[in-house]
Amino acid sequence: MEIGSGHYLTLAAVLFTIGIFGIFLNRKNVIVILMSIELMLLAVNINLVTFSVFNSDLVGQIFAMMVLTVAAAEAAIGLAIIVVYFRNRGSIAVEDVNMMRG
Amino acid sequence: MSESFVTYAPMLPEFIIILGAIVLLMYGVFGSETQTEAVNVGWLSIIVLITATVALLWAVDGSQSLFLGAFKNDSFARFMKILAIAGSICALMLAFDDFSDHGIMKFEYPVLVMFATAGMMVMISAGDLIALYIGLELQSLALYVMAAYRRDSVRSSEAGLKYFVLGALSSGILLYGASLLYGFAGSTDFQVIANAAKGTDASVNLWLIFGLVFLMVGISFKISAVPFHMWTPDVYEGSATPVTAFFATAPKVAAIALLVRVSMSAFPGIAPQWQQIITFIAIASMLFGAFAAIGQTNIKRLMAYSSISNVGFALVGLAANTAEGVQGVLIYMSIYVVMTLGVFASIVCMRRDGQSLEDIHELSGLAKNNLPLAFGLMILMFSLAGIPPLVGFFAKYHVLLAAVQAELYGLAIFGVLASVIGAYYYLRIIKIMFFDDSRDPFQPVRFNPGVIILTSALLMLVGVTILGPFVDAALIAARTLTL
Amino acid sequence: MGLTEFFFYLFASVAVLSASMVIVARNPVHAVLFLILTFFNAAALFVLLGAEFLAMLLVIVYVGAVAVLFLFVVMMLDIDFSELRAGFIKSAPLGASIGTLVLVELILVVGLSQFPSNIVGQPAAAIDINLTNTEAIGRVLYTKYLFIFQGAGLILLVSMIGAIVLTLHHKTGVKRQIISAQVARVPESAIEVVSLVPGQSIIPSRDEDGTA
Amino acid sequence: MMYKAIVFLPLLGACIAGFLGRYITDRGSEAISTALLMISALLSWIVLAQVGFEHQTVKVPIGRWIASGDLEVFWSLRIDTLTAVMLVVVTTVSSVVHLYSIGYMHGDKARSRFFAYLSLFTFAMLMLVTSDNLLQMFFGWEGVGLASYLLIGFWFKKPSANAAAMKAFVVNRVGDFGFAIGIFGIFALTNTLQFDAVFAAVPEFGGLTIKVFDYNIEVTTCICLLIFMGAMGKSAQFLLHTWLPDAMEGPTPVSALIHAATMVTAGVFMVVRLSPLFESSPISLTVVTFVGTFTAFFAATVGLVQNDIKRVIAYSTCSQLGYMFAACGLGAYSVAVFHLFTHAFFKALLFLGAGSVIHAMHHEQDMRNMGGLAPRIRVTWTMMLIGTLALTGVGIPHAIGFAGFYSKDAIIEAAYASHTPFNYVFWTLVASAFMTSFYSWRLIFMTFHGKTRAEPDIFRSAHESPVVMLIPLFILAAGAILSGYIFKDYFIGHHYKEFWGTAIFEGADNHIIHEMHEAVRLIPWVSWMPFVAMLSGAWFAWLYYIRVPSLPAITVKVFKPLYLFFLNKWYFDELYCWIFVRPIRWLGRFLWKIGDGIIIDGLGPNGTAARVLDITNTVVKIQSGFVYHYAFVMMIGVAVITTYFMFTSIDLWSLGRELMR
Amino acid sequence: MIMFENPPVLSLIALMPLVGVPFIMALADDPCGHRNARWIALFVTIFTFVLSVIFVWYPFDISTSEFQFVEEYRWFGPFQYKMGVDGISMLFVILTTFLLPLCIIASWDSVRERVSEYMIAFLVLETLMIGVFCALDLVLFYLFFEAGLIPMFLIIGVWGGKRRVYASYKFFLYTLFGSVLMLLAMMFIYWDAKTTDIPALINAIAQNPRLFSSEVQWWLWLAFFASFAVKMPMWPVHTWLPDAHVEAPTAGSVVLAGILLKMGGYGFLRFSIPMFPLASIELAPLVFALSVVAIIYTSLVALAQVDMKKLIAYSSVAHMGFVTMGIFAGNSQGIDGAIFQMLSHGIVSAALFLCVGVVYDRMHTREIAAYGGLVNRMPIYAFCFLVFTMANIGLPGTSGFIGEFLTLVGAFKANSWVAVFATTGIILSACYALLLYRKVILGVLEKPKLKFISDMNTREISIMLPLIILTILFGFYPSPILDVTSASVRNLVANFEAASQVATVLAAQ
Repeated sequence: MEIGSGHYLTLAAVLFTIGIFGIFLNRKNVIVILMSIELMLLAVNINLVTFSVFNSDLVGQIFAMMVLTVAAAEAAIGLAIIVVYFRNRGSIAVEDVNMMRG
Repeated sequence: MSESFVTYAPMLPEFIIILGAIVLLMYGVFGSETQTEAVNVGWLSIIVLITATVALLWAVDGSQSLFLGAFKNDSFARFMKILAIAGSICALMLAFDDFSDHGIMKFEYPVLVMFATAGMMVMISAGDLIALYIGLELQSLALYVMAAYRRDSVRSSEAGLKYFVLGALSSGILLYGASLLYGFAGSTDFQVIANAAKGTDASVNLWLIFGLVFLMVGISFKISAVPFHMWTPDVYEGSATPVTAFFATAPKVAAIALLVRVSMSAFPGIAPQWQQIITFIAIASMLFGAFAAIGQTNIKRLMAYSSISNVGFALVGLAANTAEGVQGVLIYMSIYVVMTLGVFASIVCMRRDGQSLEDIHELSGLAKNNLPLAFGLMILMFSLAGIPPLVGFFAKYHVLLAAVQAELYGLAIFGVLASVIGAYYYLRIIKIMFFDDSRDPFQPVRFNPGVIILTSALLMLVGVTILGPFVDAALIAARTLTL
Repeated sequence: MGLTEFFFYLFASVAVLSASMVIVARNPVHAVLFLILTFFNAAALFVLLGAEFLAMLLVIVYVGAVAVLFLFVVMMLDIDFSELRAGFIKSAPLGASIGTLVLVELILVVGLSQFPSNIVGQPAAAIDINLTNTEAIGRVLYTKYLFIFQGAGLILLVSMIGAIVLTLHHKTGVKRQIISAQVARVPESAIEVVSLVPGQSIIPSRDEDGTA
Repeated sequence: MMYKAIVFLPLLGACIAGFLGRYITDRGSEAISTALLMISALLSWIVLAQVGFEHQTVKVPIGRWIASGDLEVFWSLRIDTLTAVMLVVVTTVSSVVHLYSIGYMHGDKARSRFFAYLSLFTFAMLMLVTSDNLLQMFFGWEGVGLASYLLIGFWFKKPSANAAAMKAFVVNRVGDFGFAIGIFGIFALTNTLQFDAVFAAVPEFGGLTIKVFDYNIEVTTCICLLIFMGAMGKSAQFLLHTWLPDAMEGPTPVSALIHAATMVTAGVFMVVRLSPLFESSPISLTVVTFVGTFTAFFAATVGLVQNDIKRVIAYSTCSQLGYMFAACGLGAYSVAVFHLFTHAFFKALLFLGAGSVIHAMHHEQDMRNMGGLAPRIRVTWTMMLIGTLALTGVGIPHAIGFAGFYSKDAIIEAAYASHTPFNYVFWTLVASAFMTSFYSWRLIFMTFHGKTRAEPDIFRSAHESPVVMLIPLFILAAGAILSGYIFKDYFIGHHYKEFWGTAIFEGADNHIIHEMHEAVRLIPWVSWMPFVAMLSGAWFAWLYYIRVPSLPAITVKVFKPLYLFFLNKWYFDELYCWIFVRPIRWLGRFLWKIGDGIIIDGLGPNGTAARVLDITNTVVKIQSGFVYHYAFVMMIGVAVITTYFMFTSIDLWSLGRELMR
Repeated sequence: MIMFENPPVLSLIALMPLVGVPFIMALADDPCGHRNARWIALFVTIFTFVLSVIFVWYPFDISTSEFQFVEEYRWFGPFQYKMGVDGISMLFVILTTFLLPLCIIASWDSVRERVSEYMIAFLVLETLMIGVFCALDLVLFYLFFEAGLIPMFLIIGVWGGKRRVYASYKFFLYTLFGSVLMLLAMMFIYWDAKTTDIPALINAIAQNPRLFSSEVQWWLWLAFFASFAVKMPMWPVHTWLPDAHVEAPTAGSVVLAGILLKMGGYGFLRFSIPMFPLASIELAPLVFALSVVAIIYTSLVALAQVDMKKLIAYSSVAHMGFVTMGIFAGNSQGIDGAIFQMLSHGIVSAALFLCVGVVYDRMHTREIAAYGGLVNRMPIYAFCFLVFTMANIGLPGTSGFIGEFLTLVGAFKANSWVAVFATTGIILSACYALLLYRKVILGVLEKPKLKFISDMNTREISIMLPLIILTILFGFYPSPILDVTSASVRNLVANFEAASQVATVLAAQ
């Protein structure tokens, strides 16, 4: 069986789902959630590149570049927030992040 | 040179804001690091924003499209941009005194607000998935930072953390949807997507449908529509009050504008599908917001649920998928912004012994020792509850009118039911202010919040006589998307 | 099975496995390392697809910057790993089923639905086979997509400002090197000539910036 | 002008006494209102002469009242013979009662108010009898009800008086319920409430029937019965009689005026006034006869054993009204009105006489505490005697007698002539006549004769009433003696048709007056029967209360259950309490606490509010504060929406087929 | 020039009370300021009343059923500001302007806290109430209709009794709930008929009763019904009324009973009957059933009350039952009677609440058991109470009778059994009203606290006097009301009958 777009897209779907799982099945620490988000964005990138190649249209790759850029920026902000939070709370365990509720 | 300048004239407001932001950033970095200096930066940024508004109003007319359709300038965009900028300005004004009191007034704050505003303007004008994403992220990243802005406060940093995590998740979902749409249409341009959707049998094409769903979910998060609203109460509660005021107004306007533009211009061919989604989240938001708000004692949290409910109402207009519906959304959001700013300005005024108070029972008996403030807040609350002749009624009226016209009777009935339930908690605040025994008076109302409360309450009270031109403008703006 | 297939399945399976390890690993440092592995495999897949530039970008940006940033923070925060609670939340079965449902649906999308072969109109930036991937990207990125390129720049600026606003501390009571102050030192201000009387003690006087 | 004067002078008097009473002193109020009424009475007699003997039927328009669509009602006065007779009765009795009250109410602080009420009552009564349409009649009808309410409750400090006043009003309202519906019915059928127009229209709907619970009933019957219900209420007929004895809580002049002479006879007046309607419905006439007859009997039985002097007379009134209705039911309207006319005199006389006794006894009303009063209050005794003679119908058949003799015997004779089944009306009325005689004489004997049972000092201080109270008695006594003899020819005699003119309508088959005269002429014992009943009643009373005073106690012992049954008024008050008052009170509480409180509020606003709070609590719990829950909810949202579209928008079957291919 | 030919009298009258607001706002919060606030409010309301009599009542042309004094300005979008009165609404305007000065006087001494706000609330309320009766545009009507909730909510909540919070919430949310459904129906009408102009709609439907199809009418009717039934209030959505009445200050009860309840009946006459005639015919049995239940049920409940105001409140519900019954009888007696009953009830129940207020001001309790024998020390009061009790009972010669009689006659023509059951109301009303009178007024003055209670003062008498005069005047001479309404009612009935013929034809098909 030739490797078609479907293979790549399915891979992307699996990675995306793993990313989602990482967010709501994890109770270790917040950084893992950040990594899960990176996984999701990676899945998106695979999608975009796949489409770009199979449609022979560069826009997808441009888009993927933007996603990469933003992902980097997001990681920076996210980690900054985690650092701030850790300074205040002394913990980044997911279950400790529930001062506000109701 | 002059030719290209004219070509890019529609982007003038964005240029002004971004350039202003960078210049002020420099000014701040190289200036002295005092609170006064930061306030000066703040006032300067307000001037920049006002200049941008003037540019927006006077630079260009009609509809233009730049960068292969990635940037659209039309009266819809102008309407929403003015609204967003107005929200930003007022939210900034509220910040000066409050942040100074807490010793956290820094020049970065106005700069971030300006960048966020620029992001919103890109969102509002977006005609392309990439531009949409860029605008959204430019705004969001600034907002994440602002949520955690009171970095010595656990609540604030928790708010930032929650907002960031969930926001990132939602942009992931949005991007996945965007990628599916790109795969489906082979382009990120809304127009191309619309054409592609028109050509295929929408009911069979999962690419399109899933792309639509994921994209809408991503945007729904930004407008905090149920069930993607979960961050809202915590973030509103945890953030500093001026930041919350900002969250509740400008970004919502931008995200709603984005949702409207995407729905109307990228998916006209599969309107029944997205109407179903919008209807669902509209009903869920209206009811959930109303129900949950009843249980709140923290006024910011209450306003968070209130904003969820209000967004549900705004979406009612969108669900109608007509020019009148979009007009309704525009009117609703404008009035909502004015009311919300007034309420948050009042919350900023809830100070006693230098302490900011957030429990609604602190308002107890306010009418006895600060009647003007209580009266203003009462007007705003009745307006939020949608009681005529206050202008809030016309907001609900227009969206429900559109729903009735589109024969979405079920939606309209849920809407009015939610408005009755919602009236309960607005009344509760009035009850606490007017019927209960009084507590010690608050500190005197300061200039900035005072002006905002006065203006918004006055607009709600007498707005009924001057709505005419405004409603007409909204209709013109709405028509640019639907025609 | 051809070479392409082999490599695809190799990279894909490693990517999936390491991605799974990211979320199940007890130690966050391990998780970061698995994340890096995932990115490498993804980069390899991009190469398979013919998107070399992006593959490089992925390695450089992600592995070189982002993942290292992660590691840095993980180390910096000095988390007590023994306190980290392993495992999943109580409602895991429900969560897993919802996740699986989404996965199945996503696969249905790519698997069942037809890939739309008849794209309406011309692509906005058709791939020219005569150009290398990098060159092709370069040609459109700074022309047609200047707007978003600039936007991305702004995003980076904002994230920079944001990170600084949030984390930069001007702690008082901490000795900090102020070069301008050091350079500006002159003997008059720095040296105090004291005539000592034998048997008397010197009581040091502190100046404003804390230097004795 | 004269007619208006008759009607409105009392109103003027009421207003002056009521509103200006505090400025013109009580004496002024008394004088003015009494004088105005006397003028009114004088004019009434003139009117009677004009109308009754010179046959002038007059209609006096006053003004428009209600105009709505095709409903038009005018204030106007209709003066025909019937009205004239009533005018005379009302104004005469009223003016003597006014006069009497000056003496009787002497010393009461609120005399102005009393006279205002009296005059107000007279005005309402006059509006009733002069009305030209049903609605104005209803106005007067309720107006007298109001006045009655006010007067019964005049001594508002007495709880029993207040209760009695309310009872009178409410029970009358029950009757009015029927009356009102009857009016609606008449309007619905004829589109008018004007008497002449209604009567003219009667033949048109005579045959119509309506279905009531599977029975086809003629509309006229329905309407007549409903209207008669009103008459039953006002005239205290059986089932709706309970208020009348209680009404004796009011001052005695009130009892004389309202609860003997005038208001209670309004029912009779109404039936006579609506004779064209009743004539067209034989069934309802039968009902009227039955109710009247039964009331005559029933009230008499109760009257036998009562001890309160006023209550005896009250039951007597009730009984006599039964006679009148019996006459109406038989078609002998003129006889009924005749009895009404004479009865007004002697019953008012009896009441005022009783008032005189009570006055003398310092407001003692229980006959068991009286006796032997005759020598001390000789005039009163004489007057009471005259009243009793008139009431019991003393007279020699075919010769001469007191007023009651002419009128009551005529009713009994008409009853004989009417050929009801088993002649039940005749025999019942004769029996009632016997009892009437018994209790009337019992009253006289217990009050005035034998050894006194009063407290010695009260007995010693018993004194004759002042002249101002005695003059009315004389006037009424004259009426009680003479009115029968003078007017019998006009009212029921051979000239009755000329006298009544069009005021009374008799159906084509109604020859009751003629037959009555025939029966008297042909069957002598018919006219002797009431005579015998009257005499034997009197003899038994003498036997029981003068000759063998121990006999009553023995009789009571022998017939204990029957005695208690009569004494407790056939247990009607208790019965009504059980079947109406208590259930309604219970129902009211039930509907309030359970119906409104638990069911309506519980399911409605309060229930909704509680459910809303439940939902709120659930909803708030979802907001757990954990990021992964939030993400989870978002994913559920995504999953729900996508799954929804999987199942709705997309044809899974065709997709599946495609996959197989 | 146009202004002088057709002066905007209705707007003038409606806005007149607002003129007083800034003046009162400017006053200080001290006894002197309070006194001035009262005087300004009184002056303004009396002036409004005088204006309404001179400019509306006097020149009103009773021979036409057309709307008069019509003002029309474009507002925004499709909305217009259109005011006007016809025979049905004109008297309600007068009733409103008439009762408000009395309310102000009634609150003269009893309101001591936040006097200025209180007076402002009443002035605003007056404007809104007048607006409701004058509005000739659906949206404008709704605007005034709903806006009235705000001042009333505050009046109950701020100046009310112990359970004022519960009562004010119940009042507000209940009525809001009803009227939002009406709002939806109004929107539908706008889209379907392309206008919100009330006269235009009425005329169009008179021309063609099937302008809205039967089914649509059904739904629209129900939506409007939801609003008006709550406002009336009809059984079983009446429970807010007793609570609101009990907790409201006296003047609040007066306005509530005197005017606000009438908006429901007015709404039926203005909208349900002329705009949805087919549905009105079809659903009249429902209204009849609810009315009859209301009359009997609430009368029985009134019997069981221990609170004076609550008793009167329940009696109001019963009386409103006559109104709804009369309206849906659909003939001129029924509708004339309903209007008359509303006006009469506006006077009588207002007066009864004022009467309760008189003793409440003295004793600060409304419990029936706390009183008894008041006539001994308060003869004038007893007289006033008597007059209004009798009017409440519907004694002929008082205004209460005409309304009850006409509605019953109308109902009898429409459905005899309904009238029969409803007529039991006259028995029950006598029971509860006289019971109240007996327990409060009659008897011996035994309660020690009552020993020094004083009779009504001049101020109180001056409130009662006009009410007594009107009660009795209208009882004997109802023409001032019936003549005004007749032309409009005739027109209404004619249209309704034409529609019922259409309905018959439809049913036959």
